[in-house]
Amino acid sequence: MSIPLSWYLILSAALFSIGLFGVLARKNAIAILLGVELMLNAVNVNLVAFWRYLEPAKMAGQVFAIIVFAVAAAEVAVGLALIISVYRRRKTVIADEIDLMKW
Amino acid sequence: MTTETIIWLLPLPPLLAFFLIVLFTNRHKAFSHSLAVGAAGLSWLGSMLVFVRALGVPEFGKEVFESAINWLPTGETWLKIGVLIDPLSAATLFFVAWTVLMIFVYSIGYHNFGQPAGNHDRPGLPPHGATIQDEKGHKHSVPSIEPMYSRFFAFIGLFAFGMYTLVVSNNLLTFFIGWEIMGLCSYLLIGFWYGKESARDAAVKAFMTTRVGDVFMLLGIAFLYSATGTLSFREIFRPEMLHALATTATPFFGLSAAGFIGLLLFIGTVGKSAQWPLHVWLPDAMEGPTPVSAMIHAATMVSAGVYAVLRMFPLITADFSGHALTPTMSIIAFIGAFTALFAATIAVAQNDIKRVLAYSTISQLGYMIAALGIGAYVAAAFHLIAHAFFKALLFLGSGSVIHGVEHGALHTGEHLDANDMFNMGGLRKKMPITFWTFLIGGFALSGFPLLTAGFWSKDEILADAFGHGHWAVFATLAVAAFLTAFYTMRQVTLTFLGEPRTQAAEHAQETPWTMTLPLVVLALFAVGYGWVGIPEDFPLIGGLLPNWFHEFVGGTLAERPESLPFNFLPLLTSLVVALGGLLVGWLVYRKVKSPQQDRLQIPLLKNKYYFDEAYDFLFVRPAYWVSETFTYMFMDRAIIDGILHTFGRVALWLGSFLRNYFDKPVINEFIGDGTGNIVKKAGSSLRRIQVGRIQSYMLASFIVVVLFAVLYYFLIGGV
Amino acid sequence: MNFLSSHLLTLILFFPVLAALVILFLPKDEVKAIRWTALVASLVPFGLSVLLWMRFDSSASGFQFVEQYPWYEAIHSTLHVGVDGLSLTMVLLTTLLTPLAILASFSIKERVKAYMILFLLLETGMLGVFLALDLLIFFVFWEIGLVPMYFLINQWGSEKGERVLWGKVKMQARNYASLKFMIYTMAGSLGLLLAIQMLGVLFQTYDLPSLYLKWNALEGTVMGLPVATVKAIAFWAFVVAFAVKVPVWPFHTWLPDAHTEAPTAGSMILAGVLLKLGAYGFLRLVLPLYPAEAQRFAGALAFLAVMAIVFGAFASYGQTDFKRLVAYSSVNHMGIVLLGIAAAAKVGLNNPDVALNLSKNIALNGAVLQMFNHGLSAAGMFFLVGVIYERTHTRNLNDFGGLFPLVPIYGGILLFTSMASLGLPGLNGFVSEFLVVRGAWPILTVYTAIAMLGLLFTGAYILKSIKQVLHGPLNEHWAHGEHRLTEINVREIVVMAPLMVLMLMIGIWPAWILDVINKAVMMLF
Amino acid sequence: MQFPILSVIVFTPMAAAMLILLIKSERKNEIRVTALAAASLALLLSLWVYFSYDKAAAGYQFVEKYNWMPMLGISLHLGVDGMSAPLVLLTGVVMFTGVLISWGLDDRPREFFAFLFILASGVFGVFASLDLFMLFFFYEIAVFPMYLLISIWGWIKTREYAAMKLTLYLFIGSVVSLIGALVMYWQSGLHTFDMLALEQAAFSPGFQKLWFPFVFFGFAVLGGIFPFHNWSPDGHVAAPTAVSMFHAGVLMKLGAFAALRVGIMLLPEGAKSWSWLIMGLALVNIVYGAFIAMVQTDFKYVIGFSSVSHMGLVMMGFSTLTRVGLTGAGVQMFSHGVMTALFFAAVGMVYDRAHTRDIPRLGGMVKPMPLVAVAFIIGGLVSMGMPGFSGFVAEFPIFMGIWQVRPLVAIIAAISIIVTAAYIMLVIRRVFFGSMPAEFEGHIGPVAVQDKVALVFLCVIMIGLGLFPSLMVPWVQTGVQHLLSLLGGA
Repeated sequence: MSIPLSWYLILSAALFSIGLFGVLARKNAIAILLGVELMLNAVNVNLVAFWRYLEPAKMAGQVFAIIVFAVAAAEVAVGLALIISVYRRRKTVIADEIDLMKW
Repeated sequence: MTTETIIWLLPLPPLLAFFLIVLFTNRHKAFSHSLAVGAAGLSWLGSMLVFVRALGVPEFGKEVFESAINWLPTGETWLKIGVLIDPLSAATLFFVAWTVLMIFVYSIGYHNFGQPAGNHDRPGLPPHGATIQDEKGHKHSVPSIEPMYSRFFAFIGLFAFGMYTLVVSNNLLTFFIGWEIMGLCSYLLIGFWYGKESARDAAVKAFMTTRVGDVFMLLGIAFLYSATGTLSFREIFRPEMLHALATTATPFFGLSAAGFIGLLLFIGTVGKSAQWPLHVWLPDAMEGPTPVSAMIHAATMVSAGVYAVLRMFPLITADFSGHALTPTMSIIAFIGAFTALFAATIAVAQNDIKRVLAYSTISQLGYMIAALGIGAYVAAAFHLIAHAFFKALLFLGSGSVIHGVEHGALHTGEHLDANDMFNMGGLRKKMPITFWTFLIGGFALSGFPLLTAGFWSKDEILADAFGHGHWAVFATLAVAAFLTAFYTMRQVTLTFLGEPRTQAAEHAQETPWTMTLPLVVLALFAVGYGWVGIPEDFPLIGGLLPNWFHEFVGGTLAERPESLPFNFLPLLTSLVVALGGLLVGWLVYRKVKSPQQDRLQIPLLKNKYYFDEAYDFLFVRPAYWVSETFTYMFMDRAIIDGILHTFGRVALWLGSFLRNYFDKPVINEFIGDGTGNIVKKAGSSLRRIQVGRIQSYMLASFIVVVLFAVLYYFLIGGV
Repeated sequence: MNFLSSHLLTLILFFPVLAALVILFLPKDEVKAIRWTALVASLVPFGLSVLLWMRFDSSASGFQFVEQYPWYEAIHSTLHVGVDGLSLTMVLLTTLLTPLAILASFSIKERVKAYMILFLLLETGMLGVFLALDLLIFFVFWEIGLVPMYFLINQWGSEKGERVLWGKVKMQARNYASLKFMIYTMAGSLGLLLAIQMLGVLFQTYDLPSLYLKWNALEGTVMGLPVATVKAIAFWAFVVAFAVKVPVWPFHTWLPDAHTEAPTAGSMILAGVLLKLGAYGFLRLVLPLYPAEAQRFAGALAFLAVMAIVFGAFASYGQTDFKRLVAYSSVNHMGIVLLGIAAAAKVGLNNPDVALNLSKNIALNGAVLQMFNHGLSAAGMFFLVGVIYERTHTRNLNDFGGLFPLVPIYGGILLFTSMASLGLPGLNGFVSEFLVVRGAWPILTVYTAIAMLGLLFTGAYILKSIKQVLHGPLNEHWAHGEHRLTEINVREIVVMAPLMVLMLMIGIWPAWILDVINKAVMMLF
Repeated sequence: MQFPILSVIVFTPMAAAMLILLIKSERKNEIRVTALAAASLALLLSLWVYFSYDKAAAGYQFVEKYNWMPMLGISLHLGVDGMSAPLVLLTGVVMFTGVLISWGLDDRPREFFAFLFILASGVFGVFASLDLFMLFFFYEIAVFPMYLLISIWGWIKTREYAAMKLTLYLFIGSVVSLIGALVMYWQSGLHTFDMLALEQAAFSPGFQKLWFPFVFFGFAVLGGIFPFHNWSPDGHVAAPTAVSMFHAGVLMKLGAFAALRVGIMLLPEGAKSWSWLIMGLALVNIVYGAFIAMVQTDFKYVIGFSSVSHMGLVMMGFSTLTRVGLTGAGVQMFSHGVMTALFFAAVGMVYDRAHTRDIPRLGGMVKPMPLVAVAFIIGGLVSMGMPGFSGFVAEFPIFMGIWQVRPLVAIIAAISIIVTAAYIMLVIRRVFFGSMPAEFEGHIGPVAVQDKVALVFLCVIMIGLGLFPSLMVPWVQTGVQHLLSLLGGA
């Protein structure tokens, strides 16, 4: 018998936690973005694992994973674009310093 | 042309003249007066025709000339109007026609027709006279023609219409119409020279005073109409109708309907015939031109008052048993007698030649009224006509005198009151015709025995009063008669006898024929008329002529009043008073040269017992006050409008109150902005958590998630 | 012709509006054209109403020339018009006076277009009231009439004059007058409006003929109140509305102000016709709808009438303003109308007593004729005041004096008209006054007697005006120079002529009109 | 499936708004023309709807139904009955005239018209929608742009304040009634927001008594019922002309109509039991509004409070729950809409030229702008209920209705007629007549042609309706008929 499902779950949990930490702890916008990416991938791992172990007959799991990839990709694109444009104007990518909207 | 048609047409010519003059010929004087006189002539002709035909009818009292037409629709019935000539109106028509015509003619001369227009005459003032240059080049002033010549003739034309209407009408309504039209004309003619303050006031006074009477008369008519359902004399005087009226009681002073109506109508007469207490207007009315005074205020209009009572005699005496006077009648008798005496006393102290005559008119009318009061129907009618003639004569005479004196004044250029008898004297030589005619008139007035009409008529009245044992009336009238004779002689003496007292009187001269002719004609009547009414059983001459008048006019009544048995006492009395009065008057005033010497100038009499002042104080001023101060300023402006404005104020106040003390503070602040503020507060207190760091937001959400997870685990998962 | 006879009333009623529309599209500088259009247009209804008069069958009972069109189905109100002898005379009066008034206002210089339009609308408003056989329609026209009048007074009234309301608060006289007129009348009509609504709610119809029956047949309780009470209240609601319009003392104070400030033609119509609306309301609505109440409160009405007569005369006598004097005379004269009505009310419907019924008839004849007469004389008087005001620009009696020699013709006309309004026998005023007095005497003896005091003072104030204007020493101010008083001109005489002719006609031969009135009155009451 | 005219009407303005936003903001004339085109289209369509509404058939017509969120029972369900048809027409009229009036508006017309049209869509939607949810949906759409319109283009002094106030009032109101609506939704157990269905839901009397106030007064706030009327005068004063027209002319009807449609029609029992309160408050509106209007010195405040008073009459009409009363209310909604639109148009024209609304400072305006004066006078006559104008046609039945229920109230309410007459007359005189202050001499230009068109158009409507009530009353009556059947045939 090969690797049990629980290992995958632990892995993804760990990934998610790391990502979450990154998002919460880092000041650099890019780093935050990376964190987000990690969390997304953790979700993916979960999805695929559950599919493989519980219902290999259905496609839903993979479909979801692929949608998540797409969303992640779009998000990275938009996110980076925003960050770059912000950087161009304000010469910084530190989240706290971007307080234009703050009142 | 049937008699009725003629009667219908009688009043119309003067009316026509009036309209023609007003509308077309008022620029052209000759046309105007020829129109007016022509019209008067026509009516005169018609009247005489009617009169003659009336004489031709035996028992004229029974079948009279009458015709009527529908006039006012009232419910299913109609109110008819029409004309009626019965003995009374025939007689009246006779003297009216004559006097009117005479006076019309007289007016031509009086208003200086043919004289040049005055240099500075202006409408509304008597002509001042014009200065002309004769061929020799030196100028002297002559009388000038009346500026409003045409208008005068228009007015008297209208007046004549009114009088004729009144005489020929067979019902109270048209009677009243004529009555009021005359009132209007009297107003217009008294105020003819409206430039004069006195004339204006006199006009208004006359109209208002008479209107007081008229208003009551109108009520009387209304009452009569509603009581009988008709206004036609002959229908009202049907015995059963009279009986009904006499028996129905009214809530007023316990009078019978007949009595009360009679009283109301009589008040009308009091106004029109200037009886006390409504006599005050007549003397002032002398402000008008003299022809007016003669016609309106002596011969016709004031006589119309008496005529009215004569007309209504059957009604007034409806419940008159024959001896004891009814309340109404005694009131009438009292007022008449009192007026006769009272006016005579005033006349004694007047110096204005016309005012003397005015008061004598009042007094003479009182005579007639008194006579009617005691039921002396024929006597009253008799005296009415006699008086019309000689009083017209006297007035015209006085007018002629004044005219003469004015002429003299113009000549000498002195300014004096041409009416004041003390400015005259000795005119007998200057103006013979005027003098003689005036003398005749005066004697007629004072009842100079046998010759003059006045004697017979007065005597009959006295006889009547005596015969029916109305001593009080008899005595009063006797005294009045004495005074009459007295002041008449005073007037004659002061005016004509003695020597001229002024330059003007010195240069006075006789007036033109247009003025003297009427004098002569009227003088004839003033003498001759009396002879148609001499009592049969009068000593010596009695019965030489039948007592035609008594037969004729008496026939008007349902049962002809029997003529009284002759009695010497009243005859004696009238002889004494007449002759005595004349004698005393002459004796006293022979030597009087100026007012100072006149011992009768007692202030009380001169000021007519202060009646004008009293009325002014009692009625005129209060009327002003009530109108201006009370009604208008106080009631309308202050109270009623005040209330209205208060509504406005309250509304405005309410509005601003609601807005400022309720809407803004309560609704607005409290409910409206209050809510807003709460929201604001909430917002500002919540903004604290909005730090703006995404991480912190996420941390918060993370914690929340964990919490929920834990909760979930222990609550549900635990099971 | 057939169309004409079947739509005569609506033609009379709405022709002025059409004319107004036409004028609306005329260029406003074409003053002449506008004036003449207005005049001609107002003559058409007159012609039609004369035709109406000829075709009218006075002996036939009920309403004639009736037309009915749906108007407001939701509340069962229809445009229902018709005439009887009563309204016929009033229609004739209105259509007669309007052209005269328009002719009289040829002297109006500014904003002629608006003026004429308003005037024509006013005519329709007045005619509508007289013609309406539907309570709601009656009210509609009743109120509509106010608007043009308001603006006529407010815009073309005399500029001069101020009126102190209270304390320091002042108001330009004409504004004050117009507002008072409007608000007062509306406030007065409020009760009428409510009462009308109540009737409508009760019977689901506003049709007068059917209301007469239903309302009088009403029994039991209405809205929790006994019918008698409701009727009494409604009665007073009606009475107040009409009393304000008539105007009856003490609701009369708007009238002197309005008249004084209104332009000449405005006062002519105001006095000539508008006041009649109130009296007409009494005859058309109050008496038929509330016979019992009218009988109950006849005393009160008579009292008010007498107060109007007496105090109207007094107040008029107390004036120094010529126009105000004439205005108050209207109060006095309309009081006589009301007296007649009160007398009739006192007798009540189908009273067994024959004599009383006759008196009632006579009183009503008098009242209606007096309405007509006052229409003539008041209009005439106001016009004459206007004539002299246009020349002298003053209405103060003390500024005149001795004008007779300057303007003899005017003087004569003024004298004539004054006498007519004084009630001189031989002229129209007397006939109606006599009839009223005669009719009222046996019914309301004491009141009639007191009213005589008013009649007496009628003479007083008429003479006062004549004395102040025509008589007296000439006030040199008007004699020469640019103030030289000019004689009344042809146009003005043309305005007066028909009035005077009618005054004389009615005075001498009243039967021609009184017959119609009499028959109508007998059928109605 | 016939032509979906209602949805076209509803979405035309929306589309137009989008279209306008695409135009370059500089090209103002194109914007205006587009706006006018769209407005006229809407007007024409609404006219068509109005006149092709089959009175004989009555009931809801031009019905369209598209599922929108079936599982929640929400659908785009449109249709008009006799009550709403006139209001649709009214909206068309006001929209059309509003565009004409704001032709001269020069400050960012693009956005202005865009927002205005969104507003219009919302209004159309509310009047036409038969679905409770959609009604709210459009309601909010209608209310929201109001905020921007006032706060951006409004009168500088008070615009923020007024805009915020208005929004707060209206949203709070709608929230309250939303609660009621949701409760109804759950209670009915039909799982549908379709009002035709809910009408038949037959809620228990107790429930109706409890929830009616929420629904009714929630909407009535927008109807300006006392004591929640205060947003409206302030809003009027702050709003630019066209917006005031919409605001008073249509928005307030929105409230009244919604209160009728949702409150009375869905909860008839509740209406019966609460009518006394409505009547009381309405009475206060009428008299109170009139009195306050009388003492205002700001031209717009006068009109503002006068419409408070007149909306009171509408509510009063509702509260009678009688045939005539409701009919009157229905007509009054239309009549008042047109009238007050006219008023604000006139006021706007005066203000644009004199730059003051302070009545004592104005005067003599009749000379430079006679037509405006005449129009305003006609409006005034309408508002004082002068016979021959639409106001009378509307008010008279209302009063008759009150008579049937509480005569005393009728008598009290009648006072307002006099007060109204008083202040209208005073305002007319002070503003348009009298002498013109020197400061204005020569500065007062004539009014543009499109303004005249707008005024004349409105006047014609009012007079026409006044002279021929049958142009509208029958429509309303069919609606009332249905209403009464819901009320259990009163």
